[in-house]
Amino acid sequence: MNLDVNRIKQDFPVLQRVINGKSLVYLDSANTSQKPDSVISAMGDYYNNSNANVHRGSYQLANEATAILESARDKVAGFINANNRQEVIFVKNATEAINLVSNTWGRVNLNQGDVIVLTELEHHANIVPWHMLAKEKEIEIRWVKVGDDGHLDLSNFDTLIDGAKLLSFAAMSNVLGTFTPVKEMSERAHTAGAKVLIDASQYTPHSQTDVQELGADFLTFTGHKLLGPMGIGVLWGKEEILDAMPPFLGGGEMILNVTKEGFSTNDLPWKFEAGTPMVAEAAGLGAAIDYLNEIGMDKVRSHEISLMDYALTKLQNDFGDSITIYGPKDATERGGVLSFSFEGAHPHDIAQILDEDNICIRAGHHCAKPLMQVLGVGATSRASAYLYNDESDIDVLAEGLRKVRDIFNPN
Amino acid sequence: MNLDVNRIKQDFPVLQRVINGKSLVYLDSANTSQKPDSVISAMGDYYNNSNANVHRGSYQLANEATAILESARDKVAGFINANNRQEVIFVKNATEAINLVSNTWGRVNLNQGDVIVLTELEHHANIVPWHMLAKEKEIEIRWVKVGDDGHLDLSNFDTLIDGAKLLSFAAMSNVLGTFTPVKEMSERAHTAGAKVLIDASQYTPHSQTDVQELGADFLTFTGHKLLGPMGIGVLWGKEEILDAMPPFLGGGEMILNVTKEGFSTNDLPWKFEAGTPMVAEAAGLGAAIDYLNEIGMDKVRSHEISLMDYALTKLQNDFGDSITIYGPKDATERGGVLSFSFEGAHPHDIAQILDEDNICIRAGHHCAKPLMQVLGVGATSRASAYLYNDESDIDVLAEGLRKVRDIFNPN
Amino acid sequence: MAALDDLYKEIILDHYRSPRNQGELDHPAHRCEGFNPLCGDEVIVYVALNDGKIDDIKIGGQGCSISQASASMMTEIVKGKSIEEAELVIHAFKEMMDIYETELSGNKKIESTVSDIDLGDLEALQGVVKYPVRIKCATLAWNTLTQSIDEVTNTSL
Amino acid sequence: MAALDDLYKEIILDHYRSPRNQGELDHPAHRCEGFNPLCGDEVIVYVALNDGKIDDIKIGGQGCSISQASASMMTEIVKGKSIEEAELVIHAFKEMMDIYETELSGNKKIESTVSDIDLGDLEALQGVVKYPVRIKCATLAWNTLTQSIDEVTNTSL
Ligand SMILES: Cc1ncc(COP(=O)(O)O)c(C=O)c1O
Ligand SMILES: Cc1ncc(COP(=O)(O)O)c(C=O)c1O
Repeated sequence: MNLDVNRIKQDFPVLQRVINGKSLVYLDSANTSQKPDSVISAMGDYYNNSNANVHRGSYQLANEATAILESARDKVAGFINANNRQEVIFVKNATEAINLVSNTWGRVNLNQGDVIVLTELEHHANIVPWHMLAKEKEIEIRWVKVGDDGHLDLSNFDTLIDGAKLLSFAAMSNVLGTFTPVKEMSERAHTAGAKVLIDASQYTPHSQTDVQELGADFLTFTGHKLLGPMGIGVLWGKEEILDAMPPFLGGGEMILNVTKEGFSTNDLPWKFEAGTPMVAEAAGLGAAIDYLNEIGMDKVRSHEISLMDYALTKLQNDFGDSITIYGPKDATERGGVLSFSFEGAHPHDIAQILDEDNICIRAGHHCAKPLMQVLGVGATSRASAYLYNDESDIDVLAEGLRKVRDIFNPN
Repeated sequence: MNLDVNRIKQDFPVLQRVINGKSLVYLDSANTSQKPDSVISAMGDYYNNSNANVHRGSYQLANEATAILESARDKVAGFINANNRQEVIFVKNATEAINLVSNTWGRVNLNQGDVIVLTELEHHANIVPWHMLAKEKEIEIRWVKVGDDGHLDLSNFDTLIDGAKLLSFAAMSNVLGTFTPVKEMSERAHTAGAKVLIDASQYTPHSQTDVQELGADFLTFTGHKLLGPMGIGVLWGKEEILDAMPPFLGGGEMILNVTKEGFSTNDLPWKFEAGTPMVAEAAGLGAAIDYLNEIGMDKVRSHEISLMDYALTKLQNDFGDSITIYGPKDATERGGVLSFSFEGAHPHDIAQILDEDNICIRAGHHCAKPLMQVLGVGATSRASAYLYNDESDIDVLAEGLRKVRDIFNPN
Repeated sequence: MAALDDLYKEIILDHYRSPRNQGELDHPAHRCEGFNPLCGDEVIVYVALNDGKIDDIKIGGQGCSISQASASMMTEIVKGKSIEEAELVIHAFKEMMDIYETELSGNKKIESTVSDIDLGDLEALQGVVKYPVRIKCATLAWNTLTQSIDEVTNTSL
Repeated sequence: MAALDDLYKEIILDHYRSPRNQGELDHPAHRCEGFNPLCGDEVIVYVALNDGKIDDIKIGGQGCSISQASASMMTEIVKGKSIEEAELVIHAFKEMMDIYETELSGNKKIESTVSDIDLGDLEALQGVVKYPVRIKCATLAWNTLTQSIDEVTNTSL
């Protein structure tokens, strides 16, 4: 039932890396995940054997490249249980996916005085595009608050969502680890007549994702946090909504006809994929999904729960009041992300000292400055785990934190 | 002085591929180029050793990843002779680069009744974004005509450019191969008070590119035609113009500060690079530039001239009036792109028959439908060569065309 | 060249060189355009419907041998047929083609109820199935005819 | 831990734990904010200028030990200095730091004309140079002070 983490670690070349005699303890997967061999070679294989431009050629390489791209789309559609493959749009990252929606659906459907609802735990990728639109269109942004327990405070949600055109929020916080009540919020938003965008950038790597079950209108995520390559992200949207949207970027692939007078758009999904797509990255993302499916997302999730359980207990036991861990205290309510403050030491210093032992964590605002303000800090330290981490990694982390204490609080 | 093409071919793994007992004759580089080993392994090495998110971490992997990304930027800046590295923006492809300009500079600077000038030989990537803007802003698009000789007809250029705000055009046609008089047109446009965008997607792979010499305000190109990976493109712009532009996509990396009330933008180049960038692709593009620099762009160009010279002569000799070759007849006036019609056989059929012998050419409108209308055809066949092609490839192509004739004109 | 011979059968080349029912029909015949964005093929289907019957049909546009021959053969087989009969033929032809299109475009495969329809000359196009990208060429005119019929029957309702 | 000891010298930790000149200055003192978008460090520099002299200076905001200690030491060394003297110090400090910043950000290296200035306690920050990403921490307050001086001298012109 449990993951064989030792075997899994072998699949990840970078985890074999030794720096200054110390092996790598990678605890920054919420930032970007490492890639298994199968993902790296899927990309290499593509360039070594089948590289060609897609949808355009009538020779074998071009057909192979097209099949590689489109079969990756099928894998993504299956992975998130999309109704059909046309609903899966490849973009360069989750950030582009959200900007695509704000620039097309948003520009057409939101007008002066309209309301959209975000939450205080959003990543900048799900804030800044709406700020830009808000400024252009003079729309109002309302914010769902984050409570002291690290959960969204839904007590006034019906008031917030009342009259709103869109609810856009993260299914899992990249700082607190909190899983938000996606299904409930989607339903209540729909009842109020709002559309729903789910930023699943942190969610897809950690949990079985079912767009139909979650009840969203749009869902976005990014390949590089999901064992896949950088340079590829996904926008999923309901077919009838995508169909009604104007195009985003204009150029090759997304057209049916172009004259000097105008153009007409291609069918979904290509309507939103202007220019030469990232075929190698799609191959890599497809291989990442294969890898995760092979293991099973349920196992990834249960491994994570037990690992987070261990980490929460261990760090509290070892450091007591010196450590403040943010977010829900129950491992079942959170993904593999653990943000904390450590008395007397700034996150940047902590990360630097840990780096001396080849322990990789992230220090900073995690692209969630509004949330930092809520937490009343400028930055936090964040250790984030994935299927290739085990309890020994947490032990090394605790070891490293003792060194931090020795430097900053040596009494 | 000449290129050692046999040795170069060895550097490209895909060129070793044999299908149905026949080796690959790749003549579709204007569509996408093949990648040398060094490019493919630069990407693999990145994932095997240094993968991490950039600009965010304080551990060694993150520093390495940042250095890889930023040193690729330095290489690009050097390759196009940019004044400084801040002027080099990484995007996903040339299409995004042009859309970035139309969405930011265009939206701010173009208003109802304003005029922009394009040419009839543009790729859809340099047409559709302007159609979209023209519709939104009610601006006028004027077209520089293409003459019978495959060159731009500049006889009425001063009238066209008079009062225009922007001239946007390709430095080399992806259909005709024509090099356009970039420097002259830029100067005349500047004199008329227009800004100049150069779509150098086809130009950078074939010719030494010097943004200062060319005199543009913006220049765009795409990695995958330049021996680099898919999923990365470049927008270069003059610093003071980029500085004055509003941001394009909103999210991480491109901000200095975000609050619930608004945001402020980061410095160049990051202001225009929202979200996690494509680090592996940047590594690959950097390696591609190294490879080309090692060989020397002047040699690439002179090899191409002699190869095109050979091809033009050979095809005319072998097929006489049955073949119509588009574009300038003088190899020094064109890049390695050869579009043609072949009597009685449709391009798609030609490509299919050539594929049987593992010869890869492209058939279609080449994302240049307005140009197809000018040429009076629905599609052309296009063979395009690069530094790994030699005369034997042209001979095999001619051989293949004889088979086409046997099927379609067997008398 | 065995596969190529299978693709470029003499009858296909004949229809390509001498397309049947080429040209235009005047109003009130229905006009419908189809594009293949991949290769630039373009077809214009004109249909004159009368009492639910395809009285006349003409084809304009340009394209490769497969798309032109397929369009030409299509006009021959549907001309004079009732809409219902024509739809059965369309259905049967797509079934012959759809095997691969399913894979590439994810469309649900049409249910197989029409396998007994005689496609005549059109059987020559079976060789196309081995060339997945060409299926779009072979079906372009057919999809445009379908769209045309849809448009006419919807407006006349 | 040798490199770490070099980074976290006692004097740096001392300035971090007990920052000098912390707080705010009221109008008409000049207020200027600086951000390090990487790690979220934030510094607010208040300067009271009089007759071209830095009469008083205070620091607000929050950040890591390096940015806080650097800001604290900066206030000590520039307080009471003329703008010209302060600029020389800024120059000298950046020169000590800039070796790596050049590589990462492509800025032209400042010309070396100030190497004879005594930086005192600030020399303790030399260890930062081995940690390229931390250079931005060390220079944050300094860049903000530069900006502040620019803003004041430009508006008073
Ligand atoms: C002249 C020209 N411009 C723009 C492009 C678009 O490049 P990409 O598809 O990589 O965005 C191409 C190639 O397809 C081209 O040939
Ligand atoms: C919750 C959340 N949303 C969006 C993003 C943006 O992803 P990307 O940078 O790949 O666009 C991230 C990761 O950085 C994230 O954690």
